[in-house]
Amino acid sequence: MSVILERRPTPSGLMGWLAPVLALVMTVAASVLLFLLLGLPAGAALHAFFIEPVSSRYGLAELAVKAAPLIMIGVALSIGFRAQVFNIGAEGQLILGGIAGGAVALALYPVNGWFVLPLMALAGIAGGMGWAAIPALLKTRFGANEILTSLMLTYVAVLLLSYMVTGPLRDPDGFNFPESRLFQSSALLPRILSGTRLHIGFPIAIAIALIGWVFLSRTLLGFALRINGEAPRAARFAGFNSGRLVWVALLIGGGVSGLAGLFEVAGPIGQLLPNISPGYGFTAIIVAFLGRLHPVGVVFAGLVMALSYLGGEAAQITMNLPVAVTGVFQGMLLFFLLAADVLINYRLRWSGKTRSITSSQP
Amino acid sequence: MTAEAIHPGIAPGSLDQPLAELAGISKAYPGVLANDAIDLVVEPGRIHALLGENGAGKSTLVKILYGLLSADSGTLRWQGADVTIDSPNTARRLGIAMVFQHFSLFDSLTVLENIALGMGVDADTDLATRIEDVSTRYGLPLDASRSVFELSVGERQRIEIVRCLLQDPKLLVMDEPTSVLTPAEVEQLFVTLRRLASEGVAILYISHKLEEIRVLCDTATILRSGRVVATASPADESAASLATLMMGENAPNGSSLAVSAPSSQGRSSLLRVNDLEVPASSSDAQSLSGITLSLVAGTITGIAGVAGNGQDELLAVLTGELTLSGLGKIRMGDTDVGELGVAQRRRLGLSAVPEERLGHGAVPNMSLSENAALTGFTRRGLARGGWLRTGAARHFAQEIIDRFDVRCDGPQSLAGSLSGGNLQKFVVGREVLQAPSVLVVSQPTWGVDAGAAAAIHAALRELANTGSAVLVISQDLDELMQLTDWLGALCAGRLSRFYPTASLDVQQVGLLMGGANALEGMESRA
Amino acid sequence: MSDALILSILTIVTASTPLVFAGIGELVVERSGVLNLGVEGMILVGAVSGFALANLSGSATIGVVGACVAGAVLASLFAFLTLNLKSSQVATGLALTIFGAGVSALMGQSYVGIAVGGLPKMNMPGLTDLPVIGPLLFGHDALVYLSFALVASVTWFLRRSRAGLVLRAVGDSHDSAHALGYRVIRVRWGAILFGGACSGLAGAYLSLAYTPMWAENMSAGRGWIALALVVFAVWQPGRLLLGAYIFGGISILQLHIQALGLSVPSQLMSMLPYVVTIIVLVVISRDSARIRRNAPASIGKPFHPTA
Amino acid sequence: MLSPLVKTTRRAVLGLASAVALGALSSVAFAADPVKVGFVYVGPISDHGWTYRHDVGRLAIEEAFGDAVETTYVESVPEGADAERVIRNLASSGHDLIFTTSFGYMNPTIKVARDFPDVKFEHATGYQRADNVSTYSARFYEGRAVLGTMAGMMTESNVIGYIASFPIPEVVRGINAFTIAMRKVNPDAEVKVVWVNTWYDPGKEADAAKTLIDQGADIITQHTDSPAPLQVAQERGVLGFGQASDMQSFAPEAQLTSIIDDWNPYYVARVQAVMDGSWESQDTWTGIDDGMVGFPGYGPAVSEDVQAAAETVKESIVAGTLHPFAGPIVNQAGEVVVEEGETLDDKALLGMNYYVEGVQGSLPK
Repeated sequence: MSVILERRPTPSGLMGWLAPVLALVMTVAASVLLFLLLGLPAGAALHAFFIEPVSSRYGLAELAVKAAPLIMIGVALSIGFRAQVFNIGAEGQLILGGIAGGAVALALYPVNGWFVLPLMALAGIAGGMGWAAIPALLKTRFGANEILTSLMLTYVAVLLLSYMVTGPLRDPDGFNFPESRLFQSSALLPRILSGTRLHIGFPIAIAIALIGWVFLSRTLLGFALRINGEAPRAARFAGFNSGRLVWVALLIGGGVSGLAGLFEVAGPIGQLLPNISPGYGFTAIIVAFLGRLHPVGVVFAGLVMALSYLGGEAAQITMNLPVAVTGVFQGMLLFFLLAADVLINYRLRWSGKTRSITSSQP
Repeated sequence: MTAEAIHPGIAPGSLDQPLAELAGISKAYPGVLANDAIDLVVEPGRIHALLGENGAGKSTLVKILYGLLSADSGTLRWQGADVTIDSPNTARRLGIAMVFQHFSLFDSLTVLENIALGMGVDADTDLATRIEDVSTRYGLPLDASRSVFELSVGERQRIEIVRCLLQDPKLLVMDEPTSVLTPAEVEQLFVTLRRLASEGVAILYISHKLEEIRVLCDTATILRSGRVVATASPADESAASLATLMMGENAPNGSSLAVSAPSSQGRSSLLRVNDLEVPASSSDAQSLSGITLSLVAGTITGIAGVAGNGQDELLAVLTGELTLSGLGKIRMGDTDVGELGVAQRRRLGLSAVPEERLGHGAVPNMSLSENAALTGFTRRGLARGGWLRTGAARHFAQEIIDRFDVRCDGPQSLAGSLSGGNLQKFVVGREVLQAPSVLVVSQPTWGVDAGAAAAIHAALRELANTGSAVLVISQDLDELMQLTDWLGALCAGRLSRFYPTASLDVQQVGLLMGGANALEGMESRA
Repeated sequence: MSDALILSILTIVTASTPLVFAGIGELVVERSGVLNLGVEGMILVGAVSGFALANLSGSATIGVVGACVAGAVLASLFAFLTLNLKSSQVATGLALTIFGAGVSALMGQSYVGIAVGGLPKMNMPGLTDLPVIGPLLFGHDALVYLSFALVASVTWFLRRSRAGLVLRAVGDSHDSAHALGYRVIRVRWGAILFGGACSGLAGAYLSLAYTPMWAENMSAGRGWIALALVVFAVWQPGRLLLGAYIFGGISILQLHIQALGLSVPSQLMSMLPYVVTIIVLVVISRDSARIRRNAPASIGKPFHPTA
Repeated sequence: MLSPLVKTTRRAVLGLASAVALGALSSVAFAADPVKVGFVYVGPISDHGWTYRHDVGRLAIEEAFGDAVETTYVESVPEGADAERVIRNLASSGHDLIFTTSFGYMNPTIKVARDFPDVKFEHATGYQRADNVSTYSARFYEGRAVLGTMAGMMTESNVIGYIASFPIPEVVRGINAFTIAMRKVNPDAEVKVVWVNTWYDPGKEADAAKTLIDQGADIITQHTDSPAPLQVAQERGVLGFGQASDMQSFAPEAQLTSIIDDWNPYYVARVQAVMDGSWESQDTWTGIDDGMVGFPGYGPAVSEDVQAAAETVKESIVAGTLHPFAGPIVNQAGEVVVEEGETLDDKALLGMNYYVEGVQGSLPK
């Protein structure tokens, strides 16, 4: 007897919901094993990972703060991935958004006014788009693979930010330390929950997810992007210019990533630092796929991912778990979540036969 | 076949013994019984037709025979011994070779490498020599060092056939092999197949082209809905009687196919192409030169030719997938459309049905509603102000389904889940219902069962009757002779002159397909 | 040729070798139609395993072999998830990177701050002492020669061997390969394990030859560069070698320029390897026929056998 | 978090040695109730560099107080948005004293401290304080002066290679202190600087060391964390200095000496102060005298007269008779920036952004 996978004629809607639950159960089971192996109290560790971070108003707000950039970028990248445009340089675009938006705040300093933040947001979007425009241009004009160009440009962006904060954008009163001055008050994102750091970035991220959903399912351009991803020739046949779609996909990814970068510097950070993102642009790639490239799925995936980071911190604080254990745990959680999705398209069948060719309709 | 059926006293491998005996083969998929207790006996030295509509179970049966699928029940005997064919490798070892309708080729690899892969041997000079031998012996010229993506469809099929022949098969399975060949090539193939049969090879020939089967095959097994409905000797049957066996009561009556062509006298030309030159866009594309063409309202114009002679490029340049830089080459009425894109041309009334349904004319992983919107967003107003009108798209899809009898579970079905014929009806219906003034159709019935083909032909004729101009690019001469009013041919990127179809015979069309620009002593137009 | 120049070339060799190892493994994986973004994680696990085993056994050879095995073990996780359970290759690869970083840190906790001897350099009496070519050709550690041998073998394997042909076929069209009876899943399993072993080698090179030590996250992004280099190389082993040496060479060159005292912000100098890689890619991307012949067409697409 | 990028920042500098804030009354710890001490680390403990040394300090606290303390740490906390949450979580989970051990935690520490007046904060290398926030750092440049003296005496090629992380004042200050001391004993010697733009990448640091040796350096020193440059020095038969820890095991012959970050006495003292109720906000910037900058023994290559000279420098610094930045100091353009008899004040040291004479190349502004 062996277990074989049999392809379902149509994807199972039920499993779409059940699979993550199953994955969670399996993660818990496997991590109990892991923690026992490491000689740690499993119950307390799981409590630290999953419950503690969200057991207070403050914790929930932090979850939203952490999830906001992941959701925003995850949605934007999903749109690109659906069009088969593999922008993996969102981190670089985020950084450029931070630099451009932050530079506007610093250029206007100490001017306060309602217009400061909108200008910064526009600059952030433009910065991210500008950075994404390079791979777009190189792909459409020269056929250069965007995976390589967008990744390499991320390294360039990191160094550019380092240059900016040690050079042109350095705080003039900051003893030449590598950071900008603190932004003026009107250059900071409004907080929406007193006593927490929850800023308008989170509702905007949710709004972006909804807009992304509507965009993909209801607009002609979103339709064109999906067709381009599924069948590029069909997209040309329908009359959509594939070069233009590459531009659109990259500019959406870049613009939203840039805005997310601006939200980081104008939100929880409040100034430019050499390190404005702990890798949101890369983590968002996982978030996008974990959310099955669907904007609504991305919201859940972003929250789960954010929770796993907060849980890792909580586990360190309450149990003195090394951060390495967090990485192992996180990897396991992701593996189970990704693996469980197989049940959407396949069903498990016990088979007495030795052969296990899976098959579907001829 | 059961054990009792073994003839005592006959040693395995004896000439009088059947080569392969399939008995009680059944295969079920969720919701479908694809093969229902099928018995089939194939004898050496005979050409055996397997006849049936798409979905009748032919493909499933031969895939079981070739080891790609396992049967749920039933037995298989090979030269008198029970065998289990669990993989194509086993099948090949037994001496079964197969030419698929959808080629199993690797675009980026060379002909030599492709053949080596199909045979499980090294891609060395020895093999190259053998390829050359076989291809000259059977008249199938091939350059072994070229990459597949550079080759025409016809050449690609040759790879598949040569690959099979190199294995000295005892049984050769061929799935719809002639649809990509010229009449002369078909003749050559038949000569090859008969020769193979005379050498003792059994040939299992899958087709729905009744005329071919009558000419070629010794025996025919006819499948319908997964069951064997008859075994016949094709030479003794008429095409009509075979059709009836194949389709049951659904068989179309022949009259709808024979619509008389209206005269084009005094009608306006809706699309004119004037001395068009298109350089090849890449090394695997065909250049077009001196293309001159006029599509007249109310008529169906046909372009014959073997795939790879510029059909794809011609379709692309007519639809606007390939735009021109420069004016004066393509006009619709008074409008020069050479520089316009697909959507703009469609708005002006130029629609098209490309050759490849999956991935070009339709998106397999999208619903029929979305596929309806794929081209319908312009002329049917399924998009307004950048928004997709999903409700309207669903209605349009439903309309297509109703009007063209597309068998599916409704507008939400994925295009990829439809059978070839049904999807083609959907794609053609989608374009026809947009009432284009000019419709360009490439290979309208390739891989489509006879019932669907008849429906598609009728729809095209009906469209022409309403005053539209239809251009049919096809490799199927029967279809072109039956359907079109005017006929020309495309060869190596050059277009011949056009002749009234009624005045041509198959040999004359063959000449045009072979590169003749004009036929002597006949009335023609560009 | 001055001694300093010879030594600089040796520095470039050391900087490029881990990229060659990780890159050649990923190249084979991608040629089979699979995109494994977990290279960084596999390098790290290889590095710590190699270091730990060399430390425990006192034999660098055991360390190197152990690193290969460890890389392959981690890769098998990826293979099982993506091939057997059809999970997304991109996401699974990224998760593997997170997982690998965590596992390596956990494994390496007791090896921080410990020194090992490292891999000895070749010393062929008579040859290594030759002027100029002696140190250039005969003065490296064994893994450097292995990296060249590996590139040559993979070139031969892909171009000339039957198994290599099957691998390329699977990467070009898994459906066709399946239709011809090739075991797509099995071929890809093999390729992924090989890729994991190569990443493990790259890790062993880091922790035993490049800088003989273990420290958390010591690969410092080299797995990602290796991934980019595979694209850069248009999936050809020879070009991968070239790309790795261009990247390594520019990285060292910019350090030399800095040491000479050029007055350019150091961040801009550090950008050079990335920028040059992009520029060279743009130049070579114009040859679309080459890309067509070598790019694995089915890369990243899940294989659902439909017999 | 997933990132193929090398962390670009990490700590930075010290604190201003003036302006002591008014001490707040500290809470008195009850004997039965252990004092909870939290640490926020920028890297993993196993970086064998900066973070590792702080964790050694944490273990010293446990060692010193046993059951009377409870320590907690959070590793690899990115500077940026995450730092504030971690610090806040520590503050709200009953910690009495929290060490935030990187420069980039300055603003988050100040923000959180405002909301937790009863919790004491200690921020390393920053310059902002509050009633419940102290700053502390080590005068590493004093150590650099010792190394510079040794290098100046021992170099034969008169080229010293300096591997630098990021162009920030702390690193520039180290380069200058080293160079000034070196030129005092050997006016012909010069320093070549290579910036690797990372605190930690063993491979890149090794490459930089090799590059510098290829360009004639016979002594290597570094302001990055890994022992890789010293390993290279050992292999190439040149000399070098360790960083943060004693790295002798990586380079038994090559290591001349090392600068050791020794936070143990300070950490123990501050915990003691909390227990005593004597904790006050203050700025600590001490060096060799308080032992915050320590040295292991000398390597085998160091001759007795070099040892003697190094010891003299140490003693003079401790005695206050020698300041590494005492005039005359000449910048690269040959202009005197500090006159004879004057000494750079802490504020000028804090923001140093120029090279002194003897450093090759120029520091881009």
